[in-house]
Amino acid sequence: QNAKVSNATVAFLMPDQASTRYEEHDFPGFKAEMEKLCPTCKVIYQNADANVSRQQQQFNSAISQGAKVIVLDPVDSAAAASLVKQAQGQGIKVIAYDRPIPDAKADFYVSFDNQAIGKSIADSLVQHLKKANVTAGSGMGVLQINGSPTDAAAGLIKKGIHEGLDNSGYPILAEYDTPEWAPPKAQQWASGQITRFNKNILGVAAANDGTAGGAIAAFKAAGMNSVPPVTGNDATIAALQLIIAGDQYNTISKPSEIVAAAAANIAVQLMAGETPKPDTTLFNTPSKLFVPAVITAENLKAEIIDKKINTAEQLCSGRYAEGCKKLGITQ
Amino acid sequence: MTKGAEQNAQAAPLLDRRDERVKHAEGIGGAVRAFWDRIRSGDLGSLPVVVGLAIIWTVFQSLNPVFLAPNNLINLLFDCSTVGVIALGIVCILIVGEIDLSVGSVSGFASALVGVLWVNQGWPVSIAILAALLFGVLIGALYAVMFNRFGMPSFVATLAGLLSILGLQLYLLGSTGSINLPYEAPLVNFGQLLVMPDPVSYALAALPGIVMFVLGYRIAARRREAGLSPQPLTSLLLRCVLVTVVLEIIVYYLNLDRGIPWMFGLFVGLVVVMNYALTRTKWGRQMLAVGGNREAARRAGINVRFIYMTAFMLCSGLAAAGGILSAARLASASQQAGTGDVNLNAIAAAVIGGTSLFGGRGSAYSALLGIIVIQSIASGLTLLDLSSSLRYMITGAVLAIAVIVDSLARRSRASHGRA
Amino acid sequence: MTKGAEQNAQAAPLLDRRDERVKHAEGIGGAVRAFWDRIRSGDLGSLPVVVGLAIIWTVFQSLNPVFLAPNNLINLLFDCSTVGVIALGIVCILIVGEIDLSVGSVSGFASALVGVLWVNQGWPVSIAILAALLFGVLIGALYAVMFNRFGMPSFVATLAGLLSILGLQLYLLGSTGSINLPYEAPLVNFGQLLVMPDPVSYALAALPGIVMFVLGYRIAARRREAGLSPQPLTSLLLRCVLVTVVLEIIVYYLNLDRGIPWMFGLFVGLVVVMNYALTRTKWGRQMLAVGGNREAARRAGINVRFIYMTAFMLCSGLAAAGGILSAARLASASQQAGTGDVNLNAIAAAVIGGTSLFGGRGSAYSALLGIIVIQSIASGLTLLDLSSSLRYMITGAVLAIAVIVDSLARRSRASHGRA
Amino acid sequence: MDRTQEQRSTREPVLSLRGISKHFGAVSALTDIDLDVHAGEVVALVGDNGAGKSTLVKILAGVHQPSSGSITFRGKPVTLADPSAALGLGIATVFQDLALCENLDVVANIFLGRELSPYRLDEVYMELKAWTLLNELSARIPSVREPVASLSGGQRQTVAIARSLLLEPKLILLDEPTAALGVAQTAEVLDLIERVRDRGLGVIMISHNMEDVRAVADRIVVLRLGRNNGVFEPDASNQELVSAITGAANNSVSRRASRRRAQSAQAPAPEGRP
Amino acid sequence: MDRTQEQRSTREPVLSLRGISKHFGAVSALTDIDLDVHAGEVVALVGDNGAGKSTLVKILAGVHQPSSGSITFRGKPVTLADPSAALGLGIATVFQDLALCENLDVVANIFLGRELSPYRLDEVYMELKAWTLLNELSARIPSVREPVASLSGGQRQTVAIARSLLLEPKLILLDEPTAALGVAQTAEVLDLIERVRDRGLGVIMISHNMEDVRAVADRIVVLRLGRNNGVFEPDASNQELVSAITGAANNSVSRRASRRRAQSAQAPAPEGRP
Ligand SMILES: Nc1ncnc2c1ncn2[C@@H]1O[C@H](COP(=O)(O)OP(=O)(O)OP(=O)(O)O)[C@@H](O)[C@H]1O
Ligand SMILES: Nc1ncnc2c1ncn2[C@@H]1O[C@H](COP(=O)(O)OP(=O)(O)OP(=O)(O)O)[C@@H](O)[C@H]1O
Ligand SMILES: [Mg+2]
Ligand SMILES: [Mg+2]
Repeated sequence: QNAKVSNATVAFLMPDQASTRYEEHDFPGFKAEMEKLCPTCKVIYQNADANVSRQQQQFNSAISQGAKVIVLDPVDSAAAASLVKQAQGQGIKVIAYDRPIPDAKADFYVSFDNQAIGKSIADSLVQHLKKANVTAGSGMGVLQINGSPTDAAAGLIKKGIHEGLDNSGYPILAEYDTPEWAPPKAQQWASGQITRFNKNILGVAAANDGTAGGAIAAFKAAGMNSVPPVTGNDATIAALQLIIAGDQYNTISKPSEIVAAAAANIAVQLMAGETPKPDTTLFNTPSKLFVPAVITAENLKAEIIDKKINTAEQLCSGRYAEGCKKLGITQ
Repeated sequence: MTKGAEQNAQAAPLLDRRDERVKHAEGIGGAVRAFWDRIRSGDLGSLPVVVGLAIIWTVFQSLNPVFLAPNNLINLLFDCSTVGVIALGIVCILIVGEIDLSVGSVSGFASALVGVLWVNQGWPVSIAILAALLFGVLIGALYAVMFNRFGMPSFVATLAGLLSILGLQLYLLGSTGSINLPYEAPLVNFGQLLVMPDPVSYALAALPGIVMFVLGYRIAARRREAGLSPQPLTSLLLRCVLVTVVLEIIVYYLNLDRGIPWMFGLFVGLVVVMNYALTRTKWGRQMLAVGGNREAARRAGINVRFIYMTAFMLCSGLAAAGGILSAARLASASQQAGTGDVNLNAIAAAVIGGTSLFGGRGSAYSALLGIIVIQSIASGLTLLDLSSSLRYMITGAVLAIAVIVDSLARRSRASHGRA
Repeated sequence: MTKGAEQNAQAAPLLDRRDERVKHAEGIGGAVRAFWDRIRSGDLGSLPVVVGLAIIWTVFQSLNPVFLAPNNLINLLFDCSTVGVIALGIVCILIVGEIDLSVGSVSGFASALVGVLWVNQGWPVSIAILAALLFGVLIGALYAVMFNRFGMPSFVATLAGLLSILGLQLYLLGSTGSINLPYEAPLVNFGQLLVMPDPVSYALAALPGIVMFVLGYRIAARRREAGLSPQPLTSLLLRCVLVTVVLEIIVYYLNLDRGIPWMFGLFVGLVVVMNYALTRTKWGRQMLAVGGNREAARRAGINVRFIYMTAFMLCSGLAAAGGILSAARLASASQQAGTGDVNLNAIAAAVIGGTSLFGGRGSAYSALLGIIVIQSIASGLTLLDLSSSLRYMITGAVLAIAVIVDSLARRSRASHGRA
Repeated sequence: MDRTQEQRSTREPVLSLRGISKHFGAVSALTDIDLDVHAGEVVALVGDNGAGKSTLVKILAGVHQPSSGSITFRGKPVTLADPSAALGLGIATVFQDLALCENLDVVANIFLGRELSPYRLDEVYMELKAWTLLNELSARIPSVREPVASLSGGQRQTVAIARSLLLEPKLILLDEPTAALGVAQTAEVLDLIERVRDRGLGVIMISHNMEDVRAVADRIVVLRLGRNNGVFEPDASNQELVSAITGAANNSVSRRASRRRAQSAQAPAPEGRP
Repeated sequence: MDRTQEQRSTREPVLSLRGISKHFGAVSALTDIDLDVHAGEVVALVGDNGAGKSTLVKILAGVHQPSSGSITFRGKPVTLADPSAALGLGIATVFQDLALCENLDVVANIFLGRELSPYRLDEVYMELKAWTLLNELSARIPSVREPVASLSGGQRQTVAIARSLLLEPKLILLDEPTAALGVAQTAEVLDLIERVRDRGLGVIMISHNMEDVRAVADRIVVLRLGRNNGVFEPDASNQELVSAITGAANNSVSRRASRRRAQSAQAPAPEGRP
């Protein structure tokens, strides 16, 4: 595409393993687009496993290897500021990816907004409850299960969920920051709340699919067959299957490949010395934002199967076949 | 024989009662007095941990009356079983004076393996479980080889294992992230729902007392025959009745709600078997000997390498078993399984229960006691609405309090010359 | 005196050369032969770890030539310094045979405290740093009290500390999340940019050789005077020249790029001071004695409680220092700081470097060596494009290989009767 | 011997124990022990295995606390709360289990707790002093820079004895100091005890070797099953001592002696004492 | 004694060492040691501290491997790769450092590695047997159910000796078995050695007590600085033995003896040997 851009090195630095999306969707999407735009370019991929220091190490090593553009999904948005400054001091462009870097002006920001995701999780739950004419009687309400207390992204989602729930008319009975996003912890906590509140739990707003699965397991283990609506996030196969089986209410599907491709596009433009066109400006940074989709049983086929994010075979194995039929995914 | 011994022989005292410097307890009064003496001198076994536990329970109960509700206690028992099995393995490895940092990873990988083989590949569940257990045992054997052949410190070998196996787990689940186990499967039911029918639980609760009595009676008879002091029948009876009554009350209380989980039954069964193996078999004796003084054990002709091999294999094998149980409990195998504080919790349970980190001292029951302490704290805090910062602080503080009681008792014991 | 001794006295052999069973090395040839003997019998100090390191470096360099580029090595040195300081504290606590699991939390809290006090509250940075260090030292004192007064096992006490202090850290940062340290501040520059001017670094690299020679010369003179065998001057000179040449080459190479980070200089300085304190002061001798045989140390009139107190205080204090350095390195104080693998890495560094987990054996240099091994693996792997799962697996494998070399050497040493 | 006897009657004892008892759980290791040691006097403490000798020494060294009873040292009642208290009063002890740090070398062990120039250990001086002390005890130690773990049993015992010589004590407690020593080293230690006595120090020595005991002791105190069982002069007969120790005139020692006497009646008796 | 001497000449030795050397780093603990032990013979191994006696015993027990040299046991060359190999051949050892597990009780220690009914330990029988063995050695142990850590030095030594009696060995190695024992227990152990010899077993005994050595040994082998330094008959004079051990006729023992002889010329000599 551009003669100036060849043999360049681009780094794609991802934050953690809390969901598989980075290795299963974001990086393949980025790589595919880069191969299209600049076949001779070299792409460095690293995942920091939720460790700030490791991300710094990976960032430095990307610079050592001569990266011209670094796409950074920061483990800690605040801490990333110094990385951005350091890179820009050496003439290296930084694209903030997925999570913003408010304290430093990155060269571009490509994302969906985690706080917005949190809000849509909550909104979807509230709408569902309202639609089902559930009213919060005395002592009734919803549970909120957040992500890891030491994870900045979890903090943003938590904020968003609060935004959606706080004035919804459904009080929060109890909320929990799940250490390490660990599903067993979420399960243990939810079990305790079930003992406490029993039938008064109208729904659960969980920050990702893992913790949602833990909550569902808790309800099942308490012998409840009708699980109240439980939200999720990340659209993992396991969660989609739970939705098909009717155990989970929703999840959030992020078009990661598309966003990653956009990031690749912008990276190539920056290397070529062009100025990519922003949609908007966030935190003083030219930005391109994408809207995640809330997936429920109703739109699962349309959003997941039809958009080829997952195939019917992946989802409809064994005992999910029946549910798939019901939703019209398979015949 | 000296004249003193001859004099004794005239009065025909029992073989082990010839030393006039030792006070012996006679009858029930004596037993009570001896017990009181032991309390004063701090030789209490696990009593202090139990006292610490009682304090924790009282406090949590007063803060939220749901805590001691049978339903919550039953949840507690379910949760205890998974990490408890891992802690049992840790007890084995601590007894020989080594450590295994990779139990978390092994448990996580085992759950992933069951998920992949059973759900994704469609293997029969029993084969998948066997494969996971086999994997655990093989990992343990690998550590043992590193330790025996290369003399690699177990801390480093198992740290390398922790990382590698975590990598394997991520790799195995790489494409899916987590795998749901079918809710209706017997394995998941076992981990989530299955409880003992009431008569079975009452019968099982009566068993320990009966076995204790029968064995105690037979041993007392044999000792009397051999010219050794037998345990007085009254005090034996007293203890058996006490144990039975306490257990039956607990069972009754829990049967008010769902009842005793089979999974907890499995855990306790493993503890009892392990306790038997450690205290009443040659192998167990040799484990303690190797942990206490490796060189002395070697000189006594013990196959020290074999003992380490069994200890590592048991530890990793039980870790894998714990992993399978927690997959069953969660009805899912995920990338997060076994990460986080599983390692620390399992080791801490063993240590809190009274197993020494330095080898040579420990019992299977310490895993049971320790995990109950840890899970009680976790469960109690779950019922209070706390921010995570407060939750961490309080967990730490409560843990400290639970152990201080025990430490103080041990301290007084040491100052009475019984280390 | 026996006739043998008298005969010896006639030939006037040196006091420590009277035993005819001991072979002594004479001259350079002898020194070389003695060195070869030592290699054969496996008495090699830290040589095996260095060999392991060399293997790792060669492999990584062949996989990606950027690895040994000065720029990458300088980054490596920056990264070593933060956890290295923590590992130095771990060495102290391991030497007395105890453990501190909370170094990660303490370091994280210290960085948070500096962030809050300095950036949010506007205190002078020096006071904020002092406050954080003080906090660390006080935490250590608290552990020591728990250990000395209540006899609480340090594993449990510091586990409780780990949780409580993590809670404190979350609480402190609760309202803000993370705090950015000003990028222009000297502290941040120190952690990210500041390197020694070339002349300074050359001079500092020459220092060890000179000091070694001067001290060695004076000691040799005194020994000769006292009738003890002195170290031969030639071999002393040889060693000093060797050390100086190696150091100067390293410095030259790194000065091709930015140069030696001051932060690394600080770390090495701390290591040297700690080494002096451990080997050449009464306190250090007593630390090793307490770690080797606590009861014997007590009977020798050593204030065992005081020694534990200093060990715990130093460990936590250095953990706080490491936390401040990593805040400077990151230019931010965050909720993640100190979580994750900081604990394990710090302990593993000390153990890989040769400090025993069981007390009584260890040196300050083990922290330096160990952390270089660990960070080399981490840095080497970041230069390869690997998925996380592969990275974990390879980290584990490489760690195992690095330590196996050392373990094999020790093993041969043990089989030669030098345990 | 007359000299010391005279001193003993006129002077206050350095150390005096009254009614010392010690229980370990259900076992009474010591019951109502009385003991006096005077300056310039060697008191030998003898008794069967497990008679409580080491327990008594440990109480005096501050290692154990007595369950009851009083200790008077140089006229003042004292409590020995820990070993440093005892060391501070001038009570040096060689323990039966030696109490050495196996991971440290010989020099470090000898100077443990008494290192000179605390901020800059004077290794040359300490090594010199260590060699001097060891040569005095005619020890054969290949190197003082090897960890104690590599020494032979007797070499370790010499190191432990050398340690106690470093102090300027008022009272020396020696718990079986010659048990593992060779003939030459034993002779040196006995000489040493006599020298120490002549410098006016009190010495308590424990030994199972009646020969050695009679050679240096001014008074022999017998413990049996944790109780005082008589005080003997060094010229008491072996027979007497052994019966006091074992608590019976007909004991394995006397039986063995008579058997051997009968056997070797025709064979020429080997040469007697050294 | 004539009986055994005769046996010795006609029969193959049970154990025969040729040219055994052992280096620890730069120290040669043993150099070219030759030694023969016949069935029904008690060989005493004597020598100064650090002469290498325990090292030799450890080599025979399979604890250390020799640096060079050959071992022949019952006519066949053997390598003792580890202690269980030695135990398997029928070599039982009482080590100088006892090698007990302090965390286990007396019964467990006595039966360590030789527990009966491995899947269901017969505690009653083992306790009974333990008491019997201990009584044979006239040990006074308050309880066999306490960990060995709480025993006195002599009590531990008795436990270690009791262990070696459990086996049916061909050869018993005793490394200073009576060092910490009381007079009665020592007599029992000497009796025991004689009984064992009469059952036709070979015994190697190490001791620093010339009295005991001469009482039971059929042959006395002297080591000095890791080398053979002569073989003596038990009726050799003390003088001879001590010079062979210390390597000089004028040694601390002889000096002390002559000094004492001069001192006590006027005082009545205390009664001789027990
Ligand atoms: N820490 C302890 N705990 C329990 N019992 C002990 C302890 N220390 C000593 N004893 C008991 O006290 C008694 C006396 O022991 P002590 O060591 O004083 O004997 P001793 O006279 O020194 O014997 P030996 O001559 O064998 O050294 C023994 O029966 C022993 O079992
Ligand atoms: N593991 C070892 N490492 C280094 N040197 C050793 C080791 N074991 C023994 N030695 C040395 O070998 C020599 C002989 O020791 P050994 O224990 O055999 O002496 P011993 O004759 O038994 O003396 P003792 O009468 O004191 O028991 C000693 O000088 C000792 O320092
Ligand atoms: Mg004693
Ligand atoms: Mg020896």
